[in-house]
Amino acid sequence: MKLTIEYYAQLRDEAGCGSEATETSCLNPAELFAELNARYSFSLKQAQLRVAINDSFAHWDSPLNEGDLVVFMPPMAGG
Amino acid sequence: MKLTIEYYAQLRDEAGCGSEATETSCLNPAELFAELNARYSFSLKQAQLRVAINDSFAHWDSPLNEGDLVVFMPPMAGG
Amino acid sequence: MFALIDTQTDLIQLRDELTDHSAGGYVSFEGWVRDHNEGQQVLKLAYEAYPLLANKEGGKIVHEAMDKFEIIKAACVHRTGLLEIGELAVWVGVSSAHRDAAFSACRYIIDEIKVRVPIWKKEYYVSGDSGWVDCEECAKHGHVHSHGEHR
Amino acid sequence: MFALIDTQTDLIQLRDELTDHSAGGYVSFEGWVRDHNEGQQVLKLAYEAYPLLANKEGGKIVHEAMDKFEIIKAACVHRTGLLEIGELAVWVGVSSAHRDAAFSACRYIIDEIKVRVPIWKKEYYVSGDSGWVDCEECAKHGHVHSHGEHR
Repeated sequence: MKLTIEYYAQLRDEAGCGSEATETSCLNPAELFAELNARYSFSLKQAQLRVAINDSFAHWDSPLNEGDLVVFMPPMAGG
Repeated sequence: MKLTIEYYAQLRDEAGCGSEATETSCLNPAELFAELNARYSFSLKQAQLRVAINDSFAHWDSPLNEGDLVVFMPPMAGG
Repeated sequence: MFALIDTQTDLIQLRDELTDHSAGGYVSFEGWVRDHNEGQQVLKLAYEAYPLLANKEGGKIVHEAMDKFEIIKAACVHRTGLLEIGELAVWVGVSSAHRDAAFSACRYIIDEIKVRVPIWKKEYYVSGDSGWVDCEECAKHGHVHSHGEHR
Repeated sequence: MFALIDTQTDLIQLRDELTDHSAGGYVSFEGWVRDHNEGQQVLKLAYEAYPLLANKEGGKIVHEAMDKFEIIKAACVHRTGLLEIGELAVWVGVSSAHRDAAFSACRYIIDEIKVRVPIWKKEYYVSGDSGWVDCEECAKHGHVHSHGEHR
């Protein structure tokens, strides 16, 4: 399954890119993050992050579908 | 003893003037208000008012002195 | 800083005087003349102050806020004279390092101003009546309004 | 109304959009870039947003405030990009008939914006370091800052 992944803030710095296309068999964002974390060794744990699928907040066990945009977000720090 | 008395808001309307000079033997603002109330029949009771002597808040039993400026104030309604 | 003013004022200038490089939060309150009060349609209103004591007590309240809360700067201005619907009656501004103190101090100042500063408000109603408005606290405690006047 | 903006904005215009003849109170909050954070001297900072979701979640928060409190109008704008000390980072404005609701709603909006809207802040320090700032709640709970970067 093909997905697009976007990173913000320190995750973007650590992945070295703001966006990438990936081919994966992961069933949900939790599995996907573990797969990416093995590659990038992110400084933040899954418990500190939030995830969005197609521009809506999603759960770590939400199903992933072909063509989804998945975004991993560090703790919000606006204001 | 000569005093100057000032009125604001509905007290001014009821006294028909913003300021008046008076000659009185009253010892404190409470007595003075009773004396003036006998003349003007104010719609507000002493308990609803505050009093100032010489531009500072005063007590109803504060002593009055020759030449004092006494101001009776309806409930504050700023803001 | 507390001041009575008798014309509309430049809100940005008031705000800019509270800026500070160590300030991270700014809270302001504005009281506007609204078109109704306790069921009556309001046309306009007039504020009357006892200027010397109002300035003294208003300044005292702002200083109390500086003492009670971790704030950087605070100020308040209050209009007097005749005001139309929508006009600014009172402005309070507070800057602080963290927002919690600015919110608390701003609220403190406006609450105290309303009950302690010798300023009175006369409302002119669409009905043709007019009347001096009792203070908030008195109204809450059920005292009677003195709406007896007719123009 | 919630909007991301990438330049300084006209505060009076934002305020004027919240006026209403039935409004008697107006509360605004401004977040300013301050020159220090957790003991470090800050030179400037950059806000980065996930625009689509930030606008969606910001708008949702403003609507929640309209539902929860007796207010008339509410709005919030948040800056993105590079900001200097003293610049406006976030603005919240609320108008209401009575001040209590405006204070509560303004506080609600800024509190929720800070923890729910996908916006991140990178601070550039006088020391030459820079770092992404953890959210307030995380900082409170003692999580470690990731101040590892050097320019």
